[in-house]
Amino acid sequence: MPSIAKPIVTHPSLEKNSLGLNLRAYEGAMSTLCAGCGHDSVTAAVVRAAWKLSIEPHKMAKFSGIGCSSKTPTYFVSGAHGFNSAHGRMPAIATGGGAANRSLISIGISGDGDSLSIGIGQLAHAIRRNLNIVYIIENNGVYGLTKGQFSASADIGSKSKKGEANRISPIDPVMLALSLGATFVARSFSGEKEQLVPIIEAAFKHNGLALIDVISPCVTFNDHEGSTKSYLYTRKHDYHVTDSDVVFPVDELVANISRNGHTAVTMHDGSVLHFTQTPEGYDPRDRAKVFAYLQQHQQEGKVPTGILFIDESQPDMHGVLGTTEEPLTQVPYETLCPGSGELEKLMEEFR
Amino acid sequence: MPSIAKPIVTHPSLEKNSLGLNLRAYEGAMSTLCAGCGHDSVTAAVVRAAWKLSIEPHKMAKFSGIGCSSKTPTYFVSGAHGFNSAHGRMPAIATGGGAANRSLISIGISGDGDSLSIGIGQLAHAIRRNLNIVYIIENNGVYGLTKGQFSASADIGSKSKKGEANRISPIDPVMLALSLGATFVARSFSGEKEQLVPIIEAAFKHNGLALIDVISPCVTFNDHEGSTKSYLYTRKHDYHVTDSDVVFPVDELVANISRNGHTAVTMHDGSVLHFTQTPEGYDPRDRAKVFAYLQQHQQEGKVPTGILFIDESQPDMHGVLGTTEEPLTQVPYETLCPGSGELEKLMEEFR
Amino acid sequence: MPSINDFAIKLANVNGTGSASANGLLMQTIFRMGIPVAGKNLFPSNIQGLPTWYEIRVSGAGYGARALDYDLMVAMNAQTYAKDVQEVRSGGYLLYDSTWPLPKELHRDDVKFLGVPLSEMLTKTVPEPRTRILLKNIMYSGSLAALLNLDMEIVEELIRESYGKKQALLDANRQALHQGYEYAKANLECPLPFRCEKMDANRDKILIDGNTATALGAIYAGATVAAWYPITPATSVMDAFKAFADRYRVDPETKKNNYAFLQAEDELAAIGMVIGASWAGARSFTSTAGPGISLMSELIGLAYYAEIPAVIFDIQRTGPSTGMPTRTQQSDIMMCAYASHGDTKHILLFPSNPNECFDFAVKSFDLAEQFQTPVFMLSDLDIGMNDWVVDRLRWDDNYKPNRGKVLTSEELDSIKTYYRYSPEDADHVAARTLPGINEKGTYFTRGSGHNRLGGYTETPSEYQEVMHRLLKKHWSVAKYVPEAVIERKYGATFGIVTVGGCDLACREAIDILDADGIPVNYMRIRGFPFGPEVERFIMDQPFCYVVEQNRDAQLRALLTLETRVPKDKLQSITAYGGYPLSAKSVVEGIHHKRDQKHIATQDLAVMAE
Amino acid sequence: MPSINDFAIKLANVNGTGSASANGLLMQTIFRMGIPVAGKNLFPSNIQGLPTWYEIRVSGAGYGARALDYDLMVAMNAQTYAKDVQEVRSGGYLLYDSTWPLPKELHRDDVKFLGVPLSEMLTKTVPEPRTRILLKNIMYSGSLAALLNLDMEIVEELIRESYGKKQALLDANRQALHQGYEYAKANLECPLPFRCEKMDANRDKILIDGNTATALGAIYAGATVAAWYPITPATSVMDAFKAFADRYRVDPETKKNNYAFLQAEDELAAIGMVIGASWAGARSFTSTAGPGISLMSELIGLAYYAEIPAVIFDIQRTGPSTGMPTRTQQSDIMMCAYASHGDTKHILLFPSNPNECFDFAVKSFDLAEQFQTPVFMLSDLDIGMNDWVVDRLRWDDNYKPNRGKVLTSEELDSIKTYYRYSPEDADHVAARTLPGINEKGTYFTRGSGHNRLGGYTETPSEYQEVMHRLLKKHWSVAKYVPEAVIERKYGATFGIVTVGGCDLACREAIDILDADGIPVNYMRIRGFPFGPEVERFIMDQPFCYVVEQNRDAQLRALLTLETRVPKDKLQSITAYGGYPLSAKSVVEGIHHKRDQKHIATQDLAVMAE
Ligand SMILES: Cc1ncc(C[n+]2csc(CCOP(=O)(O)OP(=O)(O)O)c2C)c(N)n1
Ligand SMILES: Cc1ncc(C[n+]2csc(CCOP(=O)(O)OP(=O)(O)O)c2C)c(N)n1
Ligand code: SF4
Ligand code: SF4
Ligand SMILES: [Mg+2]
Ligand SMILES: [Mg+2]
Repeated sequence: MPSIAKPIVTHPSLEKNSLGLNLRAYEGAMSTLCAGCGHDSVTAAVVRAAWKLSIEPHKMAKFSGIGCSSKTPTYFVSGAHGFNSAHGRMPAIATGGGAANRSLISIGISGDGDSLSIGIGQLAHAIRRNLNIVYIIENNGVYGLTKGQFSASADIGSKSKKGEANRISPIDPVMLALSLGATFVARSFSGEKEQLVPIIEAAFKHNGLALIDVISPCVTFNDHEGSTKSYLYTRKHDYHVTDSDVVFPVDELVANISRNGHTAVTMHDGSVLHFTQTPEGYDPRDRAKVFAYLQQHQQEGKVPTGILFIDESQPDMHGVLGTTEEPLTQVPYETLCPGSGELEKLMEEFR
Repeated sequence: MPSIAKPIVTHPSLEKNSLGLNLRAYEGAMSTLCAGCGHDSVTAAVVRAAWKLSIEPHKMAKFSGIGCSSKTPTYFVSGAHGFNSAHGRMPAIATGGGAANRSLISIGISGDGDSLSIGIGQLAHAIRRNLNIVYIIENNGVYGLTKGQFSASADIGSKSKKGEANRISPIDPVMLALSLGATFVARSFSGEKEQLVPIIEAAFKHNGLALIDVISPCVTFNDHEGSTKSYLYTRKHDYHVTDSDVVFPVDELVANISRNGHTAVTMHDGSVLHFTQTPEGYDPRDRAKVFAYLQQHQQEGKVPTGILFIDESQPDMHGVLGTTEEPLTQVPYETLCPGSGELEKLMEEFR
Repeated sequence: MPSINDFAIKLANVNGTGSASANGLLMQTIFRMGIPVAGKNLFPSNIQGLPTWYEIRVSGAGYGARALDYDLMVAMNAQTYAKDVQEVRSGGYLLYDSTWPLPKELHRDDVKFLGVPLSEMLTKTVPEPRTRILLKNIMYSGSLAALLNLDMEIVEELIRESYGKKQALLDANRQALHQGYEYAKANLECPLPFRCEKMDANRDKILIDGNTATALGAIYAGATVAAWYPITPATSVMDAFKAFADRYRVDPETKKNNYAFLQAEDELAAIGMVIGASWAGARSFTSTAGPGISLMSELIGLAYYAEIPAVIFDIQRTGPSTGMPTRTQQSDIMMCAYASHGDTKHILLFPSNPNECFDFAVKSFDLAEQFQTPVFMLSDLDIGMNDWVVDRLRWDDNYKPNRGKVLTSEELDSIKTYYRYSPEDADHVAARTLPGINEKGTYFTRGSGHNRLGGYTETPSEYQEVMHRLLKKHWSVAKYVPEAVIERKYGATFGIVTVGGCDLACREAIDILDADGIPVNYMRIRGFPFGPEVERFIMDQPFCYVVEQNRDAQLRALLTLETRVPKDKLQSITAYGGYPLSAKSVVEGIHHKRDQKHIATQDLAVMAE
Repeated sequence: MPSINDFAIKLANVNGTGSASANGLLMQTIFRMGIPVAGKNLFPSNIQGLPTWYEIRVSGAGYGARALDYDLMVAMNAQTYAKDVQEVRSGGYLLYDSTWPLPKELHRDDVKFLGVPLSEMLTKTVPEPRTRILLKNIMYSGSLAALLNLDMEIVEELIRESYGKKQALLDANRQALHQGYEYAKANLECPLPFRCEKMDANRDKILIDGNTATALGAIYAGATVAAWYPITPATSVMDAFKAFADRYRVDPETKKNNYAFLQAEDELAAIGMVIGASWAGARSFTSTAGPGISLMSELIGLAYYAEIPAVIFDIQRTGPSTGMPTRTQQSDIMMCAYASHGDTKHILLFPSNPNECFDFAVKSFDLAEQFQTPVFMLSDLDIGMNDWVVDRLRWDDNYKPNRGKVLTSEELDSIKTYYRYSPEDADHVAARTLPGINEKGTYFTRGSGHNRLGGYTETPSEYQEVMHRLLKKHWSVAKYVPEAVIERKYGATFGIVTVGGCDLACREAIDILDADGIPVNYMRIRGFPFGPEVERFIMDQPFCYVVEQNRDAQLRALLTLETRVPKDKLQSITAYGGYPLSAKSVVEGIHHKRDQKHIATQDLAVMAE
């Protein structure tokens, strides 16, 4: 059999979540990505996080742009609506979707090309609006689908498959998001499921845009020696700044400090994000310090990972807009239309 | 006479610069902006800086997008080519212009709408490329030309003329530029000519993209009480972090410290940027610290101004591209065309 | 013999000096006097200091197109004196500020000059210079009231409505008004030979601009998600929508909004938001102008191909590129009909006035959802930003939004398997489902190749099947768009075909030609794809003049491509300088064409107004 | 009777398994045997694991269009067995891996099955699984060499050229090749009744794809600034340009580059860079596909209106939206002709093969600079990415780039005042100046309203004057674009009109029809605006079939709008499934049309290939 068919992401566990669903129920179509592509591991992590959170599949809305990464929403939660839109335009489409129906549990999957080149404007402004979405950038430093050109996240000195070194200064989605006032900023590695799954869970709990930059190596075009986005390099330089877990209900929380003395943050739905590990003096709620910490550690060649920053106090897009709690799609037409009487009255003002 | 005709920007000084030109030679057409618009003061500062630097007018290339701010290149240095392009697209147009003819002295004038909304992607990527350009954002917190909507730089809580408060988190061009690896980042105030002119001079000297965020109040739509981009507010909160001056030739420079103990930076052409004032411990070459400093002071409600960051060591776009020193527009066609012989040889490879 | 209720005046000002309020005051006064009136605002793309004009045409007969000969010029802008004086008809009048001697640029022998010492009078009574500038407009309005026989009671009433609560302002305005009025009464020929007399033509009318009516249509259609990026002349649609929404869409109990108003970062994002919101099931729209449509092109193709409703109000302005942002044109017709790469065809609606803006805005949502596709309503700066006297807007409370085929959760439960693009109905539309409703209805929306089931495909036959259905779906729309308005005249030997705001000028031209013994048939197109009546009308005529406001005869091009009429049936008359169309341009264009022997395809009438 | 040099084979594989090198090996072998050959790569929009096909047509008579009946199928992809076996002509052959028993999906009575135990043989000799997968392709190539009578010396030579320096790889490949060859010789009917025999048809030919030739054209034209954003199928233009530039454009002394290669952040930026660079005086270009053109629309209008050269290579793919990125189509014709809002018209060049890509790429720069306007070269995936046998590219060293009217510093010194848009020459072009040259030549470039002097205007007559000149300028281009290729046949009663890569299929169809006693005239259009010969040819025919690869008959639409020919002269034949056109589709389309009584305007032939 010559075809390299990839098996549907499978898990031994047939354990059921609180909806009575097992992991399978959160899987999707068979992946058509290259065998070993980091994106498939991110898919698996999303599957697991959604399962753990017992998200009703059809309540989820999956958005993406164009790229190998953007193909992945087909590969998870087939019981959810998906929208594979246009290159770099996912944030706006998801903004519209979220505006129309705020009860949707939105997840957006993008690539470094999709979000940092053509789509950087939409990403920046979705961050500003604090759209309620889990926003994952599957970051491999290249344009996978168009065969391996450097993307805007390629580090200076990182080498292409042909051996050419990138010389243009990279855009780091984490730094960018911090400088734009993002309310949830994380980084992880597709090879680090133990870290990634809880991050995604916390992201789903976050009330606003949760940006997760996942280093997700492209085995076909950017996994060679000299690349700073290879499995090897990332594994070697991965530096867990924080580890965390979402716990509910809230009981043991005292003044934003969890049992173990680390930071704890109460999420919108009352659950608590416990940081189980943070460096001495690191406060994931202090934007300036986080920025300085990351800048310094990245200069040392580290790839800092974990939930790096969180601010749960900001209103999300609907909070800012003052929209009604009911999804706009469910407000009855009768409520929306002022009717003929009002129009007649109004007409007097145009005389 | 009912018309509010504005006089051509005039200056008492008829002093001549080293080219034998007086200020007049650096002026442009009569402004059609509102009387009192901050942009007109920025225009005057550009005129003065260009005059002081004795730039040959026709060597200059003026680029802009669309907006009141983007109209201003008509109002200075009429002896230079100007390109009033499309909304948000100035950075790309200027990149092409600079790529074609690296001997042009490029200046780009944009607005907060032009550069932070529709044009944020192009701005971000021009910064990455370190295009050699003086890039001025005439920042008034609104879209002036379309009558006063909030722009992306409007602060939270800043009030519109009608009294509505902005609730969306702002994009600060300075923070953004710092996070994107910009090599020259400054902020000033249109009302602070003494500070602004030397900043523009230094920006012209900089080898790469020199971003200057100039708070430039819109008297018609955003100069009222409650606005954080009004003359009054800005004057009150303006906080000079650094003052600086460009000096040539280089003689008194020892190890990047100028006479007075402040930082000094040797520019590309050998001139020296002397900081005449910096706060204790402030190093305009330390990106992380500058970021933290600004974050902190802005949280306190200050508007930090001056040349805030500089890194003169990075190659500009042509440095990265390895382009020939001669402007590409001047490389003779004979050099560019490989000729028939080469083609014949090459054809053998396609057999 | 005095000419009653039949004249045109033009006011020349500097923008940013408060002339707009005086223009409105005059318009509304005449309107409340029951007289048909039309205003055209010719303003610059600038905030302060450049020339701006306002034209008021008073026409008891109800002609509302732009006039080209002015009986009276109010010359308040020194920059344009020389030009303005030339536009007065021979024997006409010019009002100027006689504080200073008559400027020499204003010389003309066949024009009468009416001097009012505006500045002088104001300097005496008003200390603050900026206030003086503003009040000057009210003062000459007072003089005009005297000269044109306006009803001062109405004028006063209007001033009260504006400044009612601000006594100081009210007093200052009143004083200026009366000074101007009294001065004219005492020193000038009052009333002039052309003047107003009360009528009762406006009982069922309103004075409204198209953008306000469009916004109101969106409100009544039940649109909940509005996404946009500011651009002249589309901005006021959104300003109006926001104002109406704040009034009609705030829950009285919770004070929460039953709408989401999204100022996007650019037009690419705005259309993306509309598509996302429509996909999720909201009625959603954007409002923009030509540059915005160019930027939206890619995503418009996505909505077409993935079959997602989207409503786009294109308030056309003069292109190409930035062009003249404050001038009108109908030059986005071809672009909107075929927007985006690949094979695409879109639904277009063409309102001709604010009343139709309201109706067609509602229709846009119905068609977009019925056919799951983008709908463009092509208005323009003339319709959108000028004040028109039109019939009162009316609402039928029996209206039910046509949400198109959307499966409910119960319907989904009752079917075996759901596929996005089949089965199709007689109009070639397949049912869609909304996210968040029912797991059985979930599918994957994509702009990449897909088959009738909605699955990804790269197989030619599967791809073509869907594309061909889309074409048939487009053709099905022809019977649902508003029918063309057709008026036939006995003995007509040719027809005029036009679109949008050219309506008034064309009708007036037809009356003029009729009076000259040239009866003409008339058709105004209101939707694309064209209904059968469009082809039939043209076929019935020996030939037609297609009158439109663009250089390249875009409506004619669309008719040529999308009907079976032979090309030589369609001759072109274009006027594309950026000002609203006048009947004179149409009549002259027709005479000019009729004088020509051979009509070449590419010979376009280029007329400067 | 054996059929010599006249057959087609198809290789069905999984992408990412190294089949491309085997495809190339076979193509090049046949080419070097002096036999006309054509290859069509039908690959998925995916990097690894999806079906991919390669078709090789061997035609001593020189027919290079896509074949539709395959004499031999190499079935290496289990996912597509069932489909692939159906495509073999009755009596044809199918080669499969007989390591396993003949899969039941491969059943057909009228096809002969050729089993080669590829995996089995490889398992014995090659330990590493990934290497086995790669070598399998070489092994079946060996079998094919035996079956099709390929020259093994050439095959070996080619392998040496590829792996010459890597001895281990060379040996492995050689071994696999010979194993396959020997097995076939020993066990299968070798050679097959259809097979190759050496010829000498390729002495002056090369085997090249259109994108490589396009890039070479840009190099020879002297382009220095290349700006782009990756997109299939346009990427390889840029890859090739970069490779050639690294070879021909690096200063031997300084090692510095005489070019700037800018990977932009998106297409909006790419076209902006091109416009900026062209404005500054460089020859500059971008390469993109449909979605990119949609995104570039706004700035294309700027370049049109401000009169700035810009060269855009549109390598068309299947739309709308993302569509099928690895499938071909000619569906950007209308969009490119009228790209952007407002009234615009653009120059289009239509190459039909790589040789013309080279010539027309050069021509694009000449026309863009001569007319100071955007020029689109419309290639497509078929032309751009498939390997074509064409005449060697030739270069005339006397070529001087036509830089258009650009004033030098000396010329500027000698004139009184410089104005950007006047005076105009006979082609309605005014001289431009470049920045950095001379203060006397400076002016302000703008996309907003401007008059003939280049000054800002909002005055209708001034605006129209410039717009009308732009129209006349556009018409002037007609005499400079490459003339249509016209071939007439005695007794022809109708014509075929086509464009681009449809050339080969149409010519072959004409030969087929001719053989059937139906002589047909032929015209292939190569540029827009259309030269007079285009109209003349169509006028001379009773009617024409316009053959093109899109749903909406876009070339016919353009001919309808931009010539004076009556509409009923133009009937439409379209094939738009995404695969290269075959003669069979054309012939069947014509027969189908001829059988129809009434031809409705909107009746498009929808044919699944
Ligand atoms: C408008 C547009 N331009 C270009 C493309 C071609 N394109 C497809 S995917 C892609 C880049 C994808 O890179 P990234 O987002 O990093 O995803 P990856 O494949 O690396 O996961 C590009 C440029 C496109 N589809 N649309
Ligand atoms: C594509 C496009 N969209 C919208 C506009 C309308 N527009 C003109 S200027 C402007 C905003 C200008 O704001 P800013 O850049 O801040 O300049 P300012 O006028 O405040 O100086 C907008 C939205 C346009 N010209 N083009
Ligand atoms: S090309 Fe790279 S990113 Fe794309 S599927 Fe393959 S490994 Fe993943
Ligand atoms: S509107 Fe504002 S920004 Fe524009 S010219 Fe007037 S004051 Fe300046
Ligand atoms: Mg990537
Ligand atoms: Mg602004």
